[in-house]
Amino acid sequence: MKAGSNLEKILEAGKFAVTSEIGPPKSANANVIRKKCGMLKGFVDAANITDNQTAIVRLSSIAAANILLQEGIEPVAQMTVRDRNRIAIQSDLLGAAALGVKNVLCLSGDHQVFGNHPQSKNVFDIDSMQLIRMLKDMRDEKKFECGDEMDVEPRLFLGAAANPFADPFEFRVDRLAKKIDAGVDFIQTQGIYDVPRFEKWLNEANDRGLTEKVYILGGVIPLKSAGAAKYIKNKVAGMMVPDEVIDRMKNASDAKQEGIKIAIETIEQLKNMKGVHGVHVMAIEWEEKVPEIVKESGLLPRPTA
Amino acid sequence: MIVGDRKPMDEILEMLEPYENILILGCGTCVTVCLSGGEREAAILAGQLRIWGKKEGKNLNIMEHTIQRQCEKEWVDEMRGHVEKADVVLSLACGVGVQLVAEMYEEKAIYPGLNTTFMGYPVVHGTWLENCRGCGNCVLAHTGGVCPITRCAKSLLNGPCGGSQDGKCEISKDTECAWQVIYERLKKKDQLDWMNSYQPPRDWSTAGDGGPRKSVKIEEVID
Amino acid sequence: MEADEATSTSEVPEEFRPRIVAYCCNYCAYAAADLAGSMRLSYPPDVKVIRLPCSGKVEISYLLKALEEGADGVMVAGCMEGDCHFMEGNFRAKRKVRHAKRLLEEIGFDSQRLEMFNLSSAMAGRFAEIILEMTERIKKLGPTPLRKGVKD
Amino acid sequence: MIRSALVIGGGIAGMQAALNLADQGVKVTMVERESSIGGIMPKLDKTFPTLDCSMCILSPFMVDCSRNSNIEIMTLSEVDSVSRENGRFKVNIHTKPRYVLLDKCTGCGTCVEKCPKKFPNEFDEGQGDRKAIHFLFPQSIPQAPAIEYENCTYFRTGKCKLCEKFCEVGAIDFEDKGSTVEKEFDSIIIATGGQIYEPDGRKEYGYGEYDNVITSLQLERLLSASGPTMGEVTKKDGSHPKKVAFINCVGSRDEKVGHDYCSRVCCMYGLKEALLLKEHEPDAEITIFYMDIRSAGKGYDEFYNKIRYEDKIAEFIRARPAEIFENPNKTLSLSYEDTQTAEIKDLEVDMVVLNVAIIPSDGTKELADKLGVGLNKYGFFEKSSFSLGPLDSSSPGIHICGMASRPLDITDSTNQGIGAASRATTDLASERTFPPSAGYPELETDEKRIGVFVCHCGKNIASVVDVKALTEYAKKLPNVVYSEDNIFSCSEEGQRKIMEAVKREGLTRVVVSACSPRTHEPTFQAAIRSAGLNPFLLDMANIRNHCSWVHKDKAEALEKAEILTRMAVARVANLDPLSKTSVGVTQVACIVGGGVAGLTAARDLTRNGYKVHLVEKKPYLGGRLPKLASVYPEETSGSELIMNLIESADETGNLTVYPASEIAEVEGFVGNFEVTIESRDYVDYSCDDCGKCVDVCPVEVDDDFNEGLTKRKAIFKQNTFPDKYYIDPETCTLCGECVKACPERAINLETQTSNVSCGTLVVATGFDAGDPEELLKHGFGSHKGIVTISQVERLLHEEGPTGGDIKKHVGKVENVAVLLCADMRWGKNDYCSRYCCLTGTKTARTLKERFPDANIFVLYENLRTIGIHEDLYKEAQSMGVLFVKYSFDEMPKVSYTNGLKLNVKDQLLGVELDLPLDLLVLAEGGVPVEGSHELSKKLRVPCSGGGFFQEAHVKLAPVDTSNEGIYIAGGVQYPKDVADSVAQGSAAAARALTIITKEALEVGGIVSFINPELCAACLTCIRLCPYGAIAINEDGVAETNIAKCRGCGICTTECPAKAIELRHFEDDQIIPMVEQYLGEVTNGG
Repeated sequence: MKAGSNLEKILEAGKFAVTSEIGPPKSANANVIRKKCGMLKGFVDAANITDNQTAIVRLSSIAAANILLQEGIEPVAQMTVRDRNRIAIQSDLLGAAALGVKNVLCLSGDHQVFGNHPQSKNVFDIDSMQLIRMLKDMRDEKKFECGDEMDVEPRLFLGAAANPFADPFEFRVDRLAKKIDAGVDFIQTQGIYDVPRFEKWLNEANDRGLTEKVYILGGVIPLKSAGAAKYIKNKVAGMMVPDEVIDRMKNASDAKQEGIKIAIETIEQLKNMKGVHGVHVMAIEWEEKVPEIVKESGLLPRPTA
Repeated sequence: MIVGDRKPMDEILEMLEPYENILILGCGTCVTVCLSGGEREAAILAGQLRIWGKKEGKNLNIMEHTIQRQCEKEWVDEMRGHVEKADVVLSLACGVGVQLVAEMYEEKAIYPGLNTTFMGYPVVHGTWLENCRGCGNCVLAHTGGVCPITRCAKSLLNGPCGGSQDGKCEISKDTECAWQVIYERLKKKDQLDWMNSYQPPRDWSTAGDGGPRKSVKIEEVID
Repeated sequence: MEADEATSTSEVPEEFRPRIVAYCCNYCAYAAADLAGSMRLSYPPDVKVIRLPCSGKVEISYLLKALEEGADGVMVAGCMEGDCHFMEGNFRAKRKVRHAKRLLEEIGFDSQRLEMFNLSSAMAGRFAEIILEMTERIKKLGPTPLRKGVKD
Repeated sequence: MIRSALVIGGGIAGMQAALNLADQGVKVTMVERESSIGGIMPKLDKTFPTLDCSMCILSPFMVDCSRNSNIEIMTLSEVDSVSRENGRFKVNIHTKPRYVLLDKCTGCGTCVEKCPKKFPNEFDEGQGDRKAIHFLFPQSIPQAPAIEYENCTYFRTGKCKLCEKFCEVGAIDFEDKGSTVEKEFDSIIIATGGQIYEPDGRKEYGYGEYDNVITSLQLERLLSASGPTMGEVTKKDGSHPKKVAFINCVGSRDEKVGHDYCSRVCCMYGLKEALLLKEHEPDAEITIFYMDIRSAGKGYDEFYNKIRYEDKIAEFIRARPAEIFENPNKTLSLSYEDTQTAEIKDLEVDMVVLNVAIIPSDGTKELADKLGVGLNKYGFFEKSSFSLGPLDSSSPGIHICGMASRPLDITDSTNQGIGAASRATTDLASERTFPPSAGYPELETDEKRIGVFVCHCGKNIASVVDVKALTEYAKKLPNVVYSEDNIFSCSEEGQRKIMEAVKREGLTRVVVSACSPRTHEPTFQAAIRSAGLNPFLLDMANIRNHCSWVHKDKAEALEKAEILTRMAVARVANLDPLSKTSVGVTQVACIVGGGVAGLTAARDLTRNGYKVHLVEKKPYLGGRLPKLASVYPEETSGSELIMNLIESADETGNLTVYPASEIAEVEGFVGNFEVTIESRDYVDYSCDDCGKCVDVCPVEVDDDFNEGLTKRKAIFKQNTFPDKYYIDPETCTLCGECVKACPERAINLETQTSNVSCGTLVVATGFDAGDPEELLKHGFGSHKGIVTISQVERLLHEEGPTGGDIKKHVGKVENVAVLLCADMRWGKNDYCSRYCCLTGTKTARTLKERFPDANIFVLYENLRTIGIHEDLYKEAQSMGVLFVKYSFDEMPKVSYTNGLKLNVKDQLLGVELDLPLDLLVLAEGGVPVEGSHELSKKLRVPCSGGGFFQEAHVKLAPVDTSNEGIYIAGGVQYPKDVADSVAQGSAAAARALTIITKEALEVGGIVSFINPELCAACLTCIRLCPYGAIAINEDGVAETNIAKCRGCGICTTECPAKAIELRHFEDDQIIPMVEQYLGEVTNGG
């Protein structure tokens, strides 16, 4: 065991994992998080806490993770390299580990031009790849990035993102291989709508034996409306929504229900794919629907590790 | 070259408000070539200021002069006569030039007329693109001659992030993804190895994060 | 002055005769002005034409200089778009005038005192119309604020 | 003996011929029967498809004609009689009285103003008025009026003479009896043009009877800003039309009136007028009645599509209205059968415009008789051969251009006019003559002694501006040491006085306050030059056109005249003496491309006595022509025609051919180009035709000469020039087997590089027939029966793969369809290739001839057998070829899996046809040849969108390019038929002759100058110069090539270091004008 987290244990046991995501509030209101915890408890193996997603200031991911621990849900703390240099990151994650956080998702982070402080200075001292390696070295070598040694290391189960829908497509499997090389333990992918493209990526990863070296959790984002689908397709860099999906949303009598249905269908497909070890359901500001999706996908009850 | 853009007029007028004898000082190298601070721009700005002065009922004496380079002491020294006639010098040089002029004419009010923007080249006439940040540790040998430090919005070193799509960067559809370009170039040259292997964190101390930089050619310096 | 001459406006004091500089392309606007003469078209005398080989020869500093010297208005007249004798000089002129207007606006000077027109050498009537249009516009704007003299 | 030519007709074709003759050292007499040259163009508002102002683009050419010392213009003149003596022509020219003496008249126009009588203006097509004494149009050349005898009060009543009374120079001569002179010429060019059909033969349209039925030319005058309504389109009652119908083909394609040819231009001018009408009257509803829309030409189909489908300017109805009735309220009712719906319908409109035909101009028959040349069946001048002699009459030494021989648009009239200028100078022994350079005196002193000369222009200026006061005012201006006034400064006396004053007063600079520098600057420049002063030390104040003629208030006018004079004085004080310098010319031409256009140019140039280097990419000459079984309408084989051309050029000894060669590099500029040629002509002329090489060659490829119907080796031979074996370098693997097998050792597989110096280049690289990608969509290549027209030509050719028996290829020929627009206009290639309707119809006709019992269909979208090719259409139709109109929305569908079949919806009958076929002929269009873009870059000549080379001006400079000295001809500019390619070949030759007939070119004068001290080498000027005239020199700074600079001044305004000045328009010559206008007047000097 690298960290001994619930998520790690479930994956190690060869069971199909389910994670979800909680967005912290744009305030100091801890109750928002507690309420969302209530919705998810018992339905997911762990929940990600986003780190100032889309560069909009929110309650700190590590602080939120601590609230999750209090509420009895295992957190996956997200950590971007946008806002902190290597000093701050190492320091924050030592703190997180000390609080009992056992999973970290290493990310580059959305560029701040999208957020509510576009005039801010970004950091990008290291990139997400280097973040993985740095945390692995801290955990396995008990070394800081600079090479200095420590006595108690942070035991963290290391995650990273993969996006089969970004370009250049040919490089996406190479990049997965690089992340594995850097020391990643699990991958959560970008939301999947274009299943054939995802399969193409996965098949190549399978062929190269990569899926045996890392756990892959397929990302699923339920759609709320045809408009949202079109927005994601046209405006969100690195995401793809096929026209068939948009048409289904457009033609549905109850668009929200259709979105849930599509998500469930996608999970059904993911369950049967070689090399997929779980799903990551990102119901953005729609956490209440996660239990339904998990249930309808036949993923209940969640195993105890 | 060093690229600059003329400062907003409000800011210029605010700087010049207290003065009557104004010297607009053009620079004949980078900012001439990037069409922001050469003889022509100095003349245009001077024309504008004269109209402004007359409109405001001020009795302004606007002088224009352009020297070869404001970043060299000898050139800056040569225009002493012009500077002496002025109460204020509005330099259209890059920040380097403005500082040297300020240093050599400490007693005068020396103000910048430009915002120095970046180092780059003209893609087409009238449009410049930033392509070097002077980080002090060049990686171009590995990246197909495309600088990821400058041209990747996140200065990534290990390939494109998940926001790269259709060759464009996530920050805007007008910005190309540097890593897409790098990938294509390296693929063509069959040199993807570097990009496919893990690149460790950089040493940013050469990039100015280690404090103001200095370059000494020891072979040129007599101690 | 004859009663039918369309130069008098009611709002502006009779004595204000604007001074307008017109930079004209030799191939179109200047030729149209010549033709307007041949056709004895009548227009106000307040515009003085400076002949240039191409409207693309207009420099921003020429435009500013005229205003600085106290012109009440400045105009540039080039060939119809796509018809430039020198391929695209009139487009360059158009950009320059547009830029010069921005330069004037940022110092709080009314950029309506500067305008670009396009016409062909056969458009004598249009030339007269343009002159009238510009004269009227400047009369409405009144004398240039630069001729008020130096305040103390 | 001095070389001389007579050009009959002063329209655009005649002017182009005259200018190009004069510019190659030929003395030209231009005879024009109207009182001004210009022809039809001055009547037009704008020209299609670029909507250039017609007068704007024409005027410089007219002025050039009047200023060229090699051109004598004889207006109001006609050829009386012609005889031949010792190979030269003796011609009597009769000039009718103008009653205005050209040597005295200053063109001031006072007489016109004073003339009391008004008559309908013929120039405005009877709309509006003009005086009995009048200028034909304001810009007329010569700039003098003429008295119309029939309408003059004096001639009718013996009283009046007001014009004489008011003319201050005594230019009116009521005793003028006209004159007849005899002149000798080496050659004659007929450029008498055509005229519009007056539609009184179509009574049912009520032209001349109904108020608001007008001709297209009348509408053109109404649209024109200088027309009778100053550009307002009005009905007879003065109101604006809200509903307008255009009727196409009035008098064209119409056997009833005896003009069954297509007039070629009316579809396009109709579209243009509809567009302009819509601009004038945005609310107008426009309907266009048409048969076919024949928008066949560069940019024409795009123009049509934009008007019809994008901007939806008008409704298009395929019909020919039977009759028009005028309603009591003067609106008009049209009845017509919509041929696409077969319904009889009515339409009520306010105005009907008849798009009338072009017919031979009056007097054509009489002139033909005098010249001893024939007329064709339509009454136009007959050419020696339609395709290969489009500019020659059957009588040697007499050439024809423009609409004298058939209806043509301005572009083609120009092509022919220029081309005639090279035809008219071939095979002559007489000498060329050029005016000597006038010289550019230097200025010996820095002293500014300015003289101001104020002109009264009779009463034109003096009646409004107080000339005496202005003269006195000028005396007080800075640096002015002398001023005087003259009644007419431009008169001989006026000029003499200026010259005397320059000498007497020691003037170093001169201002003439008079009229426009655009018309008179050269006059006064010449005057001060004769007085020893540099001609550039002159400025003019335009106190007539810009002052006395447009202002009535005398005080205001004087004030303005004073300011204009003051400004001119300020400028002239800072002017510098300029000079032009001579650059020697390499009197050799290089032609790229050995097809029919290139070979025509080669023939004309070599037969003018100049060396020609001919570079051809293929190993043999001839281009597409030698492949053709016959060339319409000659019915001669293509190879025979080509061999005639080659022999005609070759026998002069001036031709060097580089087969299998390409241009590697072109350096230099007009007059002196350096061309590097790479040749892969591996087999030399010691080849004795044994053919052993072919046996051993291991490379077998599709034979492109047989359009891929057969195979050939990489070493091969065709029945064209040169008569030897050759290797196709593109497919040869350089294996060397042939070298070993050749008993004559004639083969050497090395690439040869030649460097050639020349003064000019002609690019004639042609076009490629057929876009394979598009043809595939019709199953080309999938079935034996699906062939292209080029393949049919080979299959019908006696020397082709089937010995001329097409049945050997397809078995039987009982059912045939020819699909027009197979690869053009509906898919990737959105333009019309212009020639394929002709070749497609020709193929259908030929097949019908061979197989009279076969069912032959021609499928067309718009049938564009333009001009007299309409004959071909009618002939095919009468033989039983069936024409089926299809629509691009319902493209004919080809199937070939179970026998060849074609399904097409007949748009006129509305039925679907299922045609079983033996043969489907795809009429392929023309696409740019491979490598066009690379060649265009090497030559620095831009390509237009599609990849065809861009001409300098689509109408009036169709063979010039933006790179002076490089000319284009034939398919490289746009796909065209043989006749048009040949005409352009000659035109390019004529343009080339204007360079290489001269020993030196004068360059410089008003050009840009870059101060090397200030140049930052930023490249801005280099990037922005429209002519590529600036480059970085050896010193690392920008420098203007004065031979390429055209003096626009764009570089000067963009240089960020202000390092560039345009001579004669320098900042210190412009800014003082502003200062003098606006600043305090400085007195004294």
